[in-house]
Amino acid sequence: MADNKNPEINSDVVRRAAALLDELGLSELEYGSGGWHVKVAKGRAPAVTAAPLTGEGGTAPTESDQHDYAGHPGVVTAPMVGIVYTTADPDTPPLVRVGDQVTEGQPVLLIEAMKVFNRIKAPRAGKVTRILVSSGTPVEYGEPLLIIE
Amino acid sequence: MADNKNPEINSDVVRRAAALLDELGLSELEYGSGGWHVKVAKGRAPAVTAAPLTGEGGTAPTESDQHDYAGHPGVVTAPMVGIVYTTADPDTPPLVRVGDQVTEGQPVLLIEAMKVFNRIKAPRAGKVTRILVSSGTPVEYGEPLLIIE
Amino acid sequence: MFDKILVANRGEIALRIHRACREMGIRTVAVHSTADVNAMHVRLADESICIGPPPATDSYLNIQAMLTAAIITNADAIHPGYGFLSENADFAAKVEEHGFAFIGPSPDHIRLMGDKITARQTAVEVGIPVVPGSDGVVADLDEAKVAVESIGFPVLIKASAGGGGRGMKVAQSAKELPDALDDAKREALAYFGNADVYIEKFLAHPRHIEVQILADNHGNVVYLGERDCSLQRRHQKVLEEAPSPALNQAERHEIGAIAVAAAKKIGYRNVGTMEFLYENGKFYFIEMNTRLQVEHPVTEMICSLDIVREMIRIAAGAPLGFQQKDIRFSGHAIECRINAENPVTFMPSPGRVGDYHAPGGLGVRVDSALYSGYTVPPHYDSMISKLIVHGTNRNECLMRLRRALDEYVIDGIETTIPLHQRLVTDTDFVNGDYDVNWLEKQVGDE
Amino acid sequence: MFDKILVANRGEIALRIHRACREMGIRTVAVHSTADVNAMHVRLADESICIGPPPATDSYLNIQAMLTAAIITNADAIHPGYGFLSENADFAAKVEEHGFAFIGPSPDHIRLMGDKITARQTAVEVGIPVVPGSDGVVADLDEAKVAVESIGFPVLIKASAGGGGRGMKVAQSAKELPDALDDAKREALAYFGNADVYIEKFLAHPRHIEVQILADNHGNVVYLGERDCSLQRRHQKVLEEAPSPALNQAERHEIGAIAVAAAKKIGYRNVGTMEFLYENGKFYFIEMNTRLQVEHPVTEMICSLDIVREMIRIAAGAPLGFQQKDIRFSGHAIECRINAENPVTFMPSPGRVGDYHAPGGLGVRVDSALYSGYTVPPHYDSMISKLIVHGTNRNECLMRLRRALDEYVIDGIETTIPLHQRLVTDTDFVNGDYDVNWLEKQVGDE
Repeated sequence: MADNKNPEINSDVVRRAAALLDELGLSELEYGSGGWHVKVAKGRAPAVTAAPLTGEGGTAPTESDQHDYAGHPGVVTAPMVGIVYTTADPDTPPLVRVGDQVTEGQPVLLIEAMKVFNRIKAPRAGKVTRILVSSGTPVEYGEPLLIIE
Repeated sequence: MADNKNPEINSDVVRRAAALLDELGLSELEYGSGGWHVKVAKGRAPAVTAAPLTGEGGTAPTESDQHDYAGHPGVVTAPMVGIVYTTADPDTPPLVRVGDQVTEGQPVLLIEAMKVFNRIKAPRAGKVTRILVSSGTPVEYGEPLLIIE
Repeated sequence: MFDKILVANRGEIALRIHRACREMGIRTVAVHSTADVNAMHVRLADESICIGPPPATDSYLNIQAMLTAAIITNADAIHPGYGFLSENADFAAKVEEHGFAFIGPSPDHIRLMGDKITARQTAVEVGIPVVPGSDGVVADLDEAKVAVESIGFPVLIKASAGGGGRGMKVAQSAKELPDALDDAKREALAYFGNADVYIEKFLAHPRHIEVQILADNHGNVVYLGERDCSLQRRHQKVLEEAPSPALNQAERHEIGAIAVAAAKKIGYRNVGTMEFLYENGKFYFIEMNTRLQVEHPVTEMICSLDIVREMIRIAAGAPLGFQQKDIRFSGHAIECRINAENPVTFMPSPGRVGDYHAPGGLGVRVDSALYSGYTVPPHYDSMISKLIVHGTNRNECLMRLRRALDEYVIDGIETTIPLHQRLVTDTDFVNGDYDVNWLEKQVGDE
Repeated sequence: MFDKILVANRGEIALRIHRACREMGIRTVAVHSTADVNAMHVRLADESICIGPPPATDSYLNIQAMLTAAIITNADAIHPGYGFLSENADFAAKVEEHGFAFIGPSPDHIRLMGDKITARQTAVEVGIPVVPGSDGVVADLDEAKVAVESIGFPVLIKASAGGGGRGMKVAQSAKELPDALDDAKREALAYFGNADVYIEKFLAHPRHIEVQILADNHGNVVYLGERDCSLQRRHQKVLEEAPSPALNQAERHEIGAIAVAAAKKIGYRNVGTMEFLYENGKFYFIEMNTRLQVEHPVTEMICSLDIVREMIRIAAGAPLGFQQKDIRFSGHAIECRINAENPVTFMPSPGRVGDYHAPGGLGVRVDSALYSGYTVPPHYDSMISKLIVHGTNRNECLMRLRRALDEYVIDGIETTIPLHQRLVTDTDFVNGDYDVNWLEKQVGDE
């Protein structure tokens, strides 16, 4: 067994971990390297452990930007699954561009679901700082579409 | 299997880990090497991990005293499975009693396995402070028999 | 054959369908609500689409989202599983309108059997036995006597306007008929403002027996034996077995032949289950389920058939690869539905699963989307696992089931495993001596 | 029937035997070394006894400790499993001398078949085909020609004093015979100081086919079909299937009948496996295993029999509950031996198992004593799980095996799951086109 020989406890690491526990009010902290792994727990709330499942699963068509902007305070997410469009019809300019100021309720995107085009309206006034989707691509429910700050 | 040095407990490591637990008020500490891994916990009952199984299993005939004395520095454990006897034959007095001083090599118990009576000798000189088994009862390999201090 | 199937469901049945697809070389699309983003059916699928928030009405029951997901993933076919949209005729129709294959019966058949009254009418027309009753309202004792002559005692006198067990009286014999009729009329008037009553055969101790049929698009129909689903609590099946300990070979073939003939008459296709009450050697049709059943695995175990695979083959237009004479029933199978519930109070117990260890070995099958660290969401059905055990006979099956239940570890949440552990050692159950009322008496619901 | 059985083994087979006992209502005693105190077979047993330190010689091979454990726990019978003491005739004899039933063949049969020379002699006497060879040493070309006449080409000329592949020459035809003979004699003299050579049939591409038999104490013997165990690495079986893709029905019945007749002639009892090399439609006896085999589950899957249960019944004196005509072979089964080893270098990988999730669903069986958090000890065999899959035909079985392998999660240690994933998509394997040399070529051992 690989770890039978473990000769040294690195008390610095433990001290730092303990300090972190106190500082952060955690009850558990796990850390790793080599196929890295981190685990923290607080109170009686259980930790989210590593996903025990392999497989090719979970590949949504447009997953790329999701993790970066899902928690952004200015994010506008898709209220339904469908095809997103940035223009009202193919020959017109985009409804909004990065840098545009929008007012609350102003249509910013369209999502087509079952031949029905649904207007996505700005939930607040502000400046469009990022558009996270390309016209004509599928989006899932809850997928970040654009950022209004 | 070739290399199976019965892994000795490195008490230095354990002592230092225990000291760290006390010092830092932790309840759990895990440590590893080879894709190293450290885990500390506090504020919870020490978790017995890795016991996901129910069933009536694991009930050894005489398990009761095992946990209390298995780690005692003066413990003498059974070198084989069998029936333990405290007397050389039914009519004679016990080989040793609590309070007796014994010399290294002095027979202190007998274990019968397959009609053969095996003398259990004191591994060191000292005073018998506890006898953990009753005459005529079965013992497992490694089961604590008595304490010589 | 299809290249890609969208599985319009969640939980163990989504995983079950995924497995069948994977074994046929068909790619899968999982749909999921935001509550199920870490679910097993999502993790294992080739593609996944989030279709809405946790409430089922906005996700798993959202027809538009479901179809949109099929469109944007380019699926060929949709398998609805059970529950959710599986018996929604409009959904099935829309699936077909949009050019997808619906892996199930035609929308017309779903509609026909979805309505209790037309289902019963259809049953009568195609020769399926139903609970005998009077032709409508019985005005007085003379009419009641005439009706009872063909029905036979005991009978149940029910308020035409009734419901909820009120205005119902049992007459065990001709002697009791006059009083029962009067009492029923009086109660009917008192409760519902209408004294009209009708008479039905009273089944005091029926078993729930259902017949599984399989029909292709070419007129071939077979039955795959019966399942005994009499162990129920509040009309929810708890444990199912096949074959039924109550039927003999002749009854099995009789009801199977009736089910097959009926399915042929109405031009039924894909899977279907005809549910019957069974008492004193007679079958009485209750309803037909036009979908895959939760308890289909017990049939698979005794027939050595993959029912989901057959559904997919049929939906792709393939003829059945076997005839009735090729179906062989072998041994005995029992399924325990394991719910995330307190095993005594039946209070739901969603939450995070700690240690998880499924039983293994000979004759043991687990259909479950659980894994260690998975969180059972509070939004959906509490059934989290099906433990299915097969043995060469009922006794062997029961012994195996006991040891498998003892091996099963699901920590962190409460489950109904202890209920099943009690059931499989209960003398009545071991003797096969139970009916649809038995379990509720056992668990003290009555 | 026995009340209590001591399982003289560890790991998955101890668990396997425990399960059979539990399903028969028999209590179990687990024995274990100090390294196995947390093992599944210990946790699930009714009683457990620690019999020694980790080295097998001091624990699982310690006859005195094993018998003492049986005495102090009051067991009725001892099941030896495979490996360890299972083919130790002295152990079997001592078990019986001490008044326990030995769940396996008689000590005499174990001894008879344990010696390769007496096993071959016995095989010849009872009509089992062996590799044909010359009657001892061939002195010159004339004698060689005579011998070859009955053996048939190709032949292998081997040094009488030889070993390790040295002094062995192949002659494909009569033309090659003189040179091969000379070369072999020269090498034999050079390597072993003795020019004596003999001639045997040369098998270039044999398959390993073995026949499972079951014999009670009343003269009844049946065969349970064959297993194809040709996928081997360093003489260790890696994957087994039943039936063999290489045999036809006539060959199956022929070799089965030979095995049964032989077992009857020698008065064999309980389980046994006759191993053969098979090439060009002919069988050549290698050896007989007088114990339960690792790969017994593939036979169980196609015969719907519990072989361990049958062993226990036979040992308790019960007659077989069926005859040869009652044995029906149904579908196809494959077993993957999953080892705690690097799947490329085959370096052992003991250690702590992190996440563990076994595959489930229809037709999937897992025989494993693993669980999440278990530490695979470095002291014993590296096989940690057997994944057994059944399908109605070989193709269905292969597809199911693929999806089951994809579902199997064993984290924290290296396993041979990736090796099996490669195997089940390999064209040769899919076509059933492999022999005993195939796998070693594939993994680059040659």
